[in-house]
Amino acid sequence: MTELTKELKQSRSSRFSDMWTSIYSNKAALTGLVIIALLVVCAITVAICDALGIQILPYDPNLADMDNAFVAPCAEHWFGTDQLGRDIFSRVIDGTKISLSVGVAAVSFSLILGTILGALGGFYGGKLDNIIMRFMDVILSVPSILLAIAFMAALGRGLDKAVLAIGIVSIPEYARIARSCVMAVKANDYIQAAIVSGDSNLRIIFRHILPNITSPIVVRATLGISIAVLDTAALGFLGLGVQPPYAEWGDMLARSRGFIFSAPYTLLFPGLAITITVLAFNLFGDGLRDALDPRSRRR
Amino acid sequence: MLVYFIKRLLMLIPVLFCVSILVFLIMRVFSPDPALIVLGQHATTEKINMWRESMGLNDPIVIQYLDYMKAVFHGDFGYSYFTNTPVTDELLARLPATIELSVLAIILAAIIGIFLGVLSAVKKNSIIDNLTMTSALIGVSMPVFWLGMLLIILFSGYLHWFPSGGRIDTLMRPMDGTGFYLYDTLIIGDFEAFFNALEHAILPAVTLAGYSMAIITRMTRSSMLDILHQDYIRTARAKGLSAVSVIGKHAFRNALLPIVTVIGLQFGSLLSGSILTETVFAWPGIGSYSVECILRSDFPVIQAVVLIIAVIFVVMNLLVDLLYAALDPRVKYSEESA
Amino acid sequence: MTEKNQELLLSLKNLCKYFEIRNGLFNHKKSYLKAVDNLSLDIYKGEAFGLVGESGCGKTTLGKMIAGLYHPTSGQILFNGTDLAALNRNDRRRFCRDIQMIFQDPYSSLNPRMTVEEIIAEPMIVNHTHDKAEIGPRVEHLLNCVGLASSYKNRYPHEFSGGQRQRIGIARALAVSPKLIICDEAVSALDVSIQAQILNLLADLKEEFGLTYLFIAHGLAAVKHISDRIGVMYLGSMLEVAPKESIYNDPRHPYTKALISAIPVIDPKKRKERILLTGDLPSPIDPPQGCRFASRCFMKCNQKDETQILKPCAANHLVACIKETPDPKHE
Amino acid sequence: MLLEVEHLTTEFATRRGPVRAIRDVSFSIEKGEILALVGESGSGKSVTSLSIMRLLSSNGTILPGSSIKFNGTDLMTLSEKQMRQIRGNRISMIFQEPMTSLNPIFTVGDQILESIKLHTKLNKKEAKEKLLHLLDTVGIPNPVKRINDYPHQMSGGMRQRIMIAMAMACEPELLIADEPTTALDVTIQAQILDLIYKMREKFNISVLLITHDLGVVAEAADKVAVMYCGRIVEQGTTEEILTNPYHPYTLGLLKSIPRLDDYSPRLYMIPGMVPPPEEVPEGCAFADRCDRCSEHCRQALPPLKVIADRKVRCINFEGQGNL
Amino acid sequence: AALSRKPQDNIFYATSTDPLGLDPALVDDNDSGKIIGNIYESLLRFKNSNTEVEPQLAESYEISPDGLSYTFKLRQGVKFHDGTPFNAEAVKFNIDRQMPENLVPKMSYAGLVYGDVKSTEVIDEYTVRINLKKPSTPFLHNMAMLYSAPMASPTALKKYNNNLMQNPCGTGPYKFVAWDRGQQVIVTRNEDYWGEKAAVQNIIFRTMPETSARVVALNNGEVDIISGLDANVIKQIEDSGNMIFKTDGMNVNFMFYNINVTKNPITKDKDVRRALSMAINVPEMVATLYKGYATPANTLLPPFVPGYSPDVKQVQYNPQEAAKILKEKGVSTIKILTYTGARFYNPVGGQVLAEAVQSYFDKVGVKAEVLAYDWATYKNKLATAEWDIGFMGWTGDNGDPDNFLNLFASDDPINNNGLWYNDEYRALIAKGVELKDGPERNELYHKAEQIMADEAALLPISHAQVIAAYRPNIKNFSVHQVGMTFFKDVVKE
Ligand SMILES: Nc1ncnc2c1ncn2[C@@H]1O[C@H](COP(=O)(O)OP(=O)(O)OP(=O)(O)O)[C@@H](O)[C@H]1O
Ligand SMILES: Nc1ncnc2c1ncn2[C@@H]1O[C@H](COP(=O)(O)OP(=O)(O)OP(=O)(O)O)[C@@H](O)[C@H]1O
Ligand SMILES: [Mg+2]
Ligand SMILES: [Mg+2]
Repeated sequence: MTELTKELKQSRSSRFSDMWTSIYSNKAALTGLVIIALLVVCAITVAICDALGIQILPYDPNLADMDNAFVAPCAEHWFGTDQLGRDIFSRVIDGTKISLSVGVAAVSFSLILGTILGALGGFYGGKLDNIIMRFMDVILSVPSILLAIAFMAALGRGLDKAVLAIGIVSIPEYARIARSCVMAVKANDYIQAAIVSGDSNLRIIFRHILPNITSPIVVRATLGISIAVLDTAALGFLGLGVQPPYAEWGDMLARSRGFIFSAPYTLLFPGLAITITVLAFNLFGDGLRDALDPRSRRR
Repeated sequence: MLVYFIKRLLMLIPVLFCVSILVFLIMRVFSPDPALIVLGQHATTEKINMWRESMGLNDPIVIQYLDYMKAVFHGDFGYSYFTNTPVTDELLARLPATIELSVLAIILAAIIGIFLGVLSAVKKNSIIDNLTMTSALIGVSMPVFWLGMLLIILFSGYLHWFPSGGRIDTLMRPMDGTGFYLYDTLIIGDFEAFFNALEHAILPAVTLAGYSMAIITRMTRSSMLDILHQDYIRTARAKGLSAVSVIGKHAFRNALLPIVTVIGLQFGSLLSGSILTETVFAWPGIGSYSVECILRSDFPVIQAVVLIIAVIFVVMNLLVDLLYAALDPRVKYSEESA
Repeated sequence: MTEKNQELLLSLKNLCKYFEIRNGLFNHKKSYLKAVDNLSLDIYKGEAFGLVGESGCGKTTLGKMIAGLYHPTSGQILFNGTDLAALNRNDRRRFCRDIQMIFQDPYSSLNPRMTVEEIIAEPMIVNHTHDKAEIGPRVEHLLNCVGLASSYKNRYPHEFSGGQRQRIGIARALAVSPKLIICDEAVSALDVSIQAQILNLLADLKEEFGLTYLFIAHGLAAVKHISDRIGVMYLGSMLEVAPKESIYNDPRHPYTKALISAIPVIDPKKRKERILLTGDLPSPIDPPQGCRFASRCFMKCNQKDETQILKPCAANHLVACIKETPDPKHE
Repeated sequence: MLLEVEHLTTEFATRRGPVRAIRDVSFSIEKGEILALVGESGSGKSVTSLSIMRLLSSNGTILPGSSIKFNGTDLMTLSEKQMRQIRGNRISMIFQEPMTSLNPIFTVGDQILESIKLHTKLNKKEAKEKLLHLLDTVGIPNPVKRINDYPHQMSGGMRQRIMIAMAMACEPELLIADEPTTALDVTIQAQILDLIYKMREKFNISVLLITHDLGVVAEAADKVAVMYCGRIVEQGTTEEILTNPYHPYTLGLLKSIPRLDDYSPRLYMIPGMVPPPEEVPEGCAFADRCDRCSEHCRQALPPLKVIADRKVRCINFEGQGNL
Repeated sequence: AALSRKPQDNIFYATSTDPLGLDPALVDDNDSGKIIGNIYESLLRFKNSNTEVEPQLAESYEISPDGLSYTFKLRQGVKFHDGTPFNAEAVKFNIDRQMPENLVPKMSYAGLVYGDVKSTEVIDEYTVRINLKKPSTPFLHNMAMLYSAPMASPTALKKYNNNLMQNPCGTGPYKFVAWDRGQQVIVTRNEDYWGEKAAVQNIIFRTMPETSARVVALNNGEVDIISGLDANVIKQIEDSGNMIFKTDGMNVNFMFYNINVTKNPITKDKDVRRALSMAINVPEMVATLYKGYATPANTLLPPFVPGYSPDVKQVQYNPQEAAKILKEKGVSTIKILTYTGARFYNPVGGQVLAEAVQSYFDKVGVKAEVLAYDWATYKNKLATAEWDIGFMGWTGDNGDPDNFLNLFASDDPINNNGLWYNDEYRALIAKGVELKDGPERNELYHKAEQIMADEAALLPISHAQVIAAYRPNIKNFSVHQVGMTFFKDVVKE
């Protein structure tokens, strides 16, 4: 009896544990995961402390301290200070909040819309599919960052708008993936079996198709966050990003441009922060893909 | 082939039509009124109205759109709000710089990317592979503009190897010509100027190429690995072909198909990447110009830039598809020939 | 076994399935791929009907039309007298519990995200054939029926071998107690030793549940064991239908003859002269005029004028060949 | 003796550790002979053939102690370069999947010419003549036109013919055919088998025919080796093995095949399943499915018994298998 | 023909942006002005060191006693770069082009320069008379301005469709050669110049958007002169042995309160405004932000402009008092609207400035929210959003006090951003335009300025200095208060 229950438990979780083992044994993916976890903890802690009015960062990231402008990295200011004497370390840490939230929000937005549109198109095919995909073609025919820039140039800066701009431009990505996955899944005999069993379309979509297309979409979403973080930074750099005085990495870089020779540290750390964040999501996404890759499993 | 080509070309029309509406909506409907800044510090409300009238901004939006499109078909993208010169002139004057840089970058990215990708696929899991893949991963993770600034600090700030901006030393500037300096200087045989222009182009080209190079490397590697597992590679080896011919002929030619697609798509992202790169390097192309225009809300210019890049992008994609078709005999243009 | 004393379960009348193929500029030129062309067939209650033919001749398409996966271009599918082809999708669903299907590829026919129990319970749930409380025990019962331990019900498909998966597929098909099961190459993907197991299982289940089979296969060997009657399909139409003994001992159509002679015989002493067909199956987009088989036929009668239709030639034996003069006795 | 394989053992490095795909496989082929290697999926047939060609994927190694003598030279000792002289020239190969075994972006003519050019010193014109001749031999109608076709423009049977033409390009001494007909229709299968047979007659080559279909064996082979779980369990002439199998596995296999002349309602079936390669037991791998199995079988690997020109790896075999 | 590659023949002048264009009537930006000043000339010009006027293309002028007509005697033998002779017809052509009936919207200075002109008469070939609608003291100053006033070739104007943005043609010491978009404008010596010819052959106005890049280029010797500097880079330049030129700029940078734009903002209350102004230590802030390259402003007027008075009393810095008042008034949060980029009068940019102010408010217990937008959006937001404090500035055009002070006598929120209404102030400004320069006029402006200070309509912050840096081998280099360099006399050794 105990033997049996143990066996059952194992088999139930085996899919998950397989994936976990695969990630766990992939050093790069694990590193990515750990960094992401750290970043998330940073962002959440900062946000909570902010809301409660507790100062957890060494300095207020937005408060100018004119007497201490352009202090090179030292014991008091690990990453130095900027033109207004604000502590770069505090600002970089504070910036995690923005980058992650814009990334996650934008990806969620495009993921939800894109998946729904793509899945509908892929499942029903025909005219609906044609209309949806032509619409996606329109968005796709403008390079995504350019479109985001155009949006921001017109709408003006702001957190919500950045999310919208970055989100909209990546909808087609998800729609395409969802669509091709749905079509691939649809070609499987188990869908035919479901139809023969008398399942309704809705049931087929939710019970048979969606659970089977999550892996590639989740992988894409992980990588999508990295792209969204890069895009946020690019918008910030062009002066189109998040509303100041929020510490946003791209904006910090833009402002340190004037001092690249006189105070290079002002541009080193925000840039590193972006790179590390993006790298972490890329590492994890790649690992996740390997773990979920159907080619490395089955048969 | 011709039928397929025409068909694809005709399919572009509705897409581009919708793009134009989209861009027009973004720029005209959702954007702030630029009149206040266009007219400088001596603007008055009365003058602003006059200006809006003269720009046709008081017409119904549909009329505005139709007028705009009518003009666009005649190659007229309207007038810059600021300089009051035709947008077409402004862009044409800057286009050579951007094309020169993009072409240089895509060549760089393609050659190096493919080379490294093939190398690491063939030497899978070796030190070279790990090193290449790590660099490629960092390459796709680094913001272009940051990379650019780091390169400037290193190569022009400390090492003084390359200039930090501009296209050529002014005095070497070719006096008349196409605007493609590398070409112009070569044509007149002014090698000093040619190398000067090249020197200026290297850092921005490397920066711009960085991301695409990384993507192409990764893509090449995975596509090569895919192909190397195919049955026909086993067939080729069973024939007694050497590793070089198996990889170079049988594997690479097949792997090239997805790579060509990626390179084509990268050209589009390169064009938009040039917005950031040109800004960092003060490269006088449409990229840096559009940033300038974005910052002062010169919407006719932004609108034109987005439209033009969309057209280039879409046409590039078409070319890539055609090239793909030319490279892959499996793609059929139409059933009739069969 | 005579037709007279048997109850008709399924009757296909002039069934056609044309797939539209568009090409040309703007996709305006249409041509049709005639996957199933003007095919008529009767299947009786309790029999196993074997359907053989080369790859691409339209066997699967036919099976899918009966199972409701494709809508016929024209013709009737009379199931117990009801024309399924005339029903809309919702009405057609009421017949799902009567007609089930077993698929060729055991790897793709089971949803990898569902447990075995969920998979087998699915048809019962959507067809409301059983109460919630009944479902659990019934799943275990079905698993036992197909020779699997009931403790397997909480596992996922990827934990099973191909043969075991095929059993799960069979259990799913049995769940709603169907009257007709369509087996589309149900054993082709399996190893010989496993093939035998599944064929036996299907034969046993047929006896136990009084099932009717439409058994689709490439080769004659596999069908033979399980079928009562066999139909030979070629390029979307039926060339010959007869009880299996007649097909093997007295094939009338040249294609059937070639097909039988192509079956390798295990006995090395009996290495026989083969009838080797030349060429491949012609394209179903532009099927040859007249006799479908004329282009590969070794009889060289070059029948280009008259499309051959099934005509009786002996007791319970239908054939579509000009060389076979109808047997007036059986007209 | 053209090919003598002795104690061939091949191992794959996998995530779950090393997997021995074939163990101690020995057999030999004489000139002009067709040897069939039969066994169910996963029994190691392809690995055997790839080991002979030294074309294993990078995670596979042939363990020391194995020897593959071809015309007296041990292929194991050859350098990669010397091996290339043999591949496609003296030993050539055709594969199961005609759909994927040809390079999709070169014309079939080019792909065959490549082989010819690689191993012969013919000039362009001669090579082309040879190509046309070859295509004619393998029964491709209208070869002049067909050489410019791409693989996707041909049917499965045609492609398999192209594969054969490519294999025969340099008139090899040994042809390894790995399930050449499995993916094809019965009528086409008959054509291809017939072709292989003809080639053997015409060029007097030896063939290692890999298949899981005993029917194909009966039709084509002179000798048979039966594989189960990476080992050869029985070996002998086709006639003897098919009429009088010693090993219970061979017997079961033969009995479970539907026969045209047999009208019994039930097929014989071997109980159980083939164990996955990681879980192959120490003793006889077939023990669990065998009705004659004894404790001995489970404990130690039964030795290979040699009876006249037959070999069988079973301690309980009956002298006369009754079919 | 190719440019001479001899170093002393070329002066490179690097600025941050491309000019908008090179037609004086159609532009209003400093980057265009720098070039225009060397290609074109006006009837009058500012003296080298201040904003007093002296003749240029006019040899002399007479003003009628009622102040309504100005008669100019023109210099003879002057030719435009395209060979067109300069004469009274040309003057009339240039002025008529900017009369209301011919106005195109981009002629943003036409109203300021010629707004009071009634008609222009050609008396003879070299005499021209301009009639005004009402007396205007700033008019003579206007005739020396960089924008609108310079004389362009009528032939060229006809040829290029009334638009010389890309084909400038004047009478100045340099003539146009080429404009590579985003890179440079090249001008070369006018060998037919009527006066003493320029010393250096070519001037190349390079566009280098990044301050740091300009500094590096200067220090490397790639360019000879750079402008658009901020305080942070001065030391670096001096350390490399290069020279800094600085002069007081004719501009003002100020913070203003929302008084009547939206309905009843907190800052409608004069005491709140005063308290907020009191919270900011202007001199300290200016010193840290601008590092000595801007002077704290006492009033809107730069010290060298007539009418300036050091005696105007602004609200004094007093954080305790400010905190007290603000607490009493219940002001705890405040919304600051600002622009992101740098402006001529505020080289560090509006956002940095606002953030500095924000930290001062923080010290008196007021939490300020800073909303920064690009310039266009910012301007729109001023009219539509909820806000309490904004930032703005003004660059003087002609050195007349009216040019600064009349902004706040306007009903147009585009000029009078906070919509501050004060009748007394308005009356004083209206009177000032007509008074002749002199103590009486100055006294009147003094009074007006004090009213503005008492009402705390705005808080003057700084006057940015015009800073440029140049290599030591450049001689006679100077930048005029209006922001441009006349290259005629500059020498490169
Ligand atoms: N959905 C479809 N759209 C277009 N053509 C189809 C479709 N399904 C099948 N066909 C075509 O119809 C013909 C008959 O196909 P079908 O699958 O019924 O053959 P089959 O006899 O089952 O072959 P196999 O033995 O290979 O399974 C083929 O030529 C096939 O290409
Ligand atoms: N590259 C490899 N890595 C790991 N294991 C392998 C590899 N190639 C083959 N194997 C294992 O070796 C065993 C024998 O495989 P092989 O391909 O020889 O079987 P086969 O007899 O040819 O079967 P089939 O009839 O399916 O072709 C299988 O269990 C397989 O899992
Ligand atoms: Mg089928
Ligand atoms: Mg195999």
